[in-house]
Amino acid sequence: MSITKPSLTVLAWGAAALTTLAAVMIFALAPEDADQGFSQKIFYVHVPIALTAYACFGLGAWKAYRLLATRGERYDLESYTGVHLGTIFGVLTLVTGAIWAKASWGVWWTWSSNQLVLFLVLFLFYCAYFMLRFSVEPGARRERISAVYALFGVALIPVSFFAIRLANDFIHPTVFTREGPQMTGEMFAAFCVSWASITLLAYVMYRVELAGKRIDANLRDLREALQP
Amino acid sequence: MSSGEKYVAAAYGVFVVVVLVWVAILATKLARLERETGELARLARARPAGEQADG
Amino acid sequence: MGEALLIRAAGLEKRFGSRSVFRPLSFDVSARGALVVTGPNGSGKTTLLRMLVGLAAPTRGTLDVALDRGRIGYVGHEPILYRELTALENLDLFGRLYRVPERRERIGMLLERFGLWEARAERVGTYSRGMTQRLALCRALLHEPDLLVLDEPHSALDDDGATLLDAELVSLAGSSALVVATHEPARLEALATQRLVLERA
Amino acid sequence: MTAYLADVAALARKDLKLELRARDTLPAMLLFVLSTLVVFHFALPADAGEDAAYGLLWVALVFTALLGLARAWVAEREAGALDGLVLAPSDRSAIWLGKSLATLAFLVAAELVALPAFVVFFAPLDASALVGVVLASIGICAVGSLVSAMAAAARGREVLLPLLFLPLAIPLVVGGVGASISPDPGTYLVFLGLYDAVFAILSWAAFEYVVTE
Repeated sequence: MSITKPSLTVLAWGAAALTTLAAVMIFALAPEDADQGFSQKIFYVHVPIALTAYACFGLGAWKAYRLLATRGERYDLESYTGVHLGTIFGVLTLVTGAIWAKASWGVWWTWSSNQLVLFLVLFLFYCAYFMLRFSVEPGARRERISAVYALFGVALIPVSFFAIRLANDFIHPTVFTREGPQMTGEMFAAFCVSWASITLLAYVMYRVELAGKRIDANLRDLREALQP
Repeated sequence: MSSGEKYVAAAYGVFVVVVLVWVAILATKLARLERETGELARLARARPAGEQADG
Repeated sequence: MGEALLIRAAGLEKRFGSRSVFRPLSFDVSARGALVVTGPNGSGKTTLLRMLVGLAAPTRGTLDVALDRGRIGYVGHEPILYRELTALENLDLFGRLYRVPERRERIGMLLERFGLWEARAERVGTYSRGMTQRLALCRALLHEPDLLVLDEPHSALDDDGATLLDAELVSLAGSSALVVATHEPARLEALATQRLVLERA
Repeated sequence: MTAYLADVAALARKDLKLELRARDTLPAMLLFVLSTLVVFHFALPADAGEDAAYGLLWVALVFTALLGLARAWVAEREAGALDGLVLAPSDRSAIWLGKSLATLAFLVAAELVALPAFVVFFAPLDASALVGVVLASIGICAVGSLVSAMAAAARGREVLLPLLFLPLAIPLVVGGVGASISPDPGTYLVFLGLYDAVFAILSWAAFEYVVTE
């Protein structure tokens, strides 16, 4: 691993510390929301996870671009890991979003919540990324095709967001509207710390998973070299 | 627990569970890697000295 | 030092997943050279040739070919033609893509020379393997390439097809570079300026 | 530039010639879109509103397009013809543009049958709906040609193509349906135009990386 990157242990401890701080602020410091009550606390985990998912998809796309621009072989694993983590956080967003919808509106799913629907579309899109990746022979061709698809994903995010907002104008008159909750100072502070901790956690997971995949690749080379 | 608290617990619970599952998957991968590096180390030691030169 | 170098390869490697196809290769081919590549099946001859024409990228090492794509002719294992199009239609399409001047005359002359004139309006799908191989040679020679890369060109040809090809190679040797992968190196003995023997990695 | 367009024209003409000779894609698309519309008639409850019919028109169009896209690169995969196009000196994006235009021609031909049939079977189509169909068809063929080229390099490509294509087609369906039923179709048509611009340029730039190493 290039030395310029902060060491993994420092990051891991940082993530652990930040997460505990966030938990304390969310449940002890931040006051309960006026109308939603205690269930509003889901906001502090749901929204940061969604933002982290976007960040992971963006990282995956950036690494894919680097692969295409510089033919650097190492970017393929990085792009793959980024998209993989993005998908995990995407699923988490869907699940926590559904729980929040149940808590505040009594329904597990609502088509009028633009963000939820967007993550459903992205989930379908990025599952197809893995289907594509596992059905092409390993090699330069697979790396480039996966990279192109990852780049399309990032273009799809804003386009789908507008499509869904446009769709909501005629599929369902918006029954459940929820503009961003009005946040007091402590709430916003708790949100920021929670966001930072989840982002850092995601980066640590990214670095750990990437290291695992790199060791796998090196082992294959080693085995080939040592095989009689 | 009121229904609100149940849902909050569920949301945070899911988050923690998913992270733990991810850790578990990494752990199994680590175990596999450990076993494989062991095998490779034996293979490397078992090779006759001569052949090691051209590696 | 001989003429300018057309192809320079140093430490060339190609890896599929974890399996590398051949040991690192280094060789040069001059503008009028003729490289004959031999080696058992699976030793990577086809992979090497596909790298030379730009259809495959080396995993490691450097390869530069001082020619742009339009100046290279290639005959591979696959005929690289449309089975549902006729010989004329195939050569017309590739002639346009390669911007061949006086396309019709050039196509007529090549089909005549390779004995395909009578079958010019029939779909390539109806051709025998030998006729398809001859048409593939026409396609590769259509734009008078400066570098001709042939992957076991004699394999599907009958006797007069093979002698036809040998005559063609002799006339080309003077004006352009050749790289030929073959199991019959004897046929190209006179032409060869360099030889490369591949073994399985 | 004219040489580039000449290459694109030659490639598109080749696809039309292949189709006229083999006649295996277009007739299938025409019959498929008609039979899908008939099936939808029975699928819709008697009192279903017109909006549902428009929605189903777009489902029929998308899956008809998928039929055409599944066959898009079959001729190139036979006998390594795609290598011939990749080896040619012309810019590789011309291969994509030629294929997109040919696929668009087949899709429009299928729509020339599907739209009148829809009007007869279900509900009228106004000008904005027709413009929506045209704009969406462009987007479908631009993205579809690229995505089917990706699937062509994979095992199990018939199954893979719809999975790769449908998420990307969702915005087109939204735009198309919106243009048909919304009182203010303008925003939907603008949205479709934006989609076409963004994804056509992206496909145009990315195609080279899908067919080369």
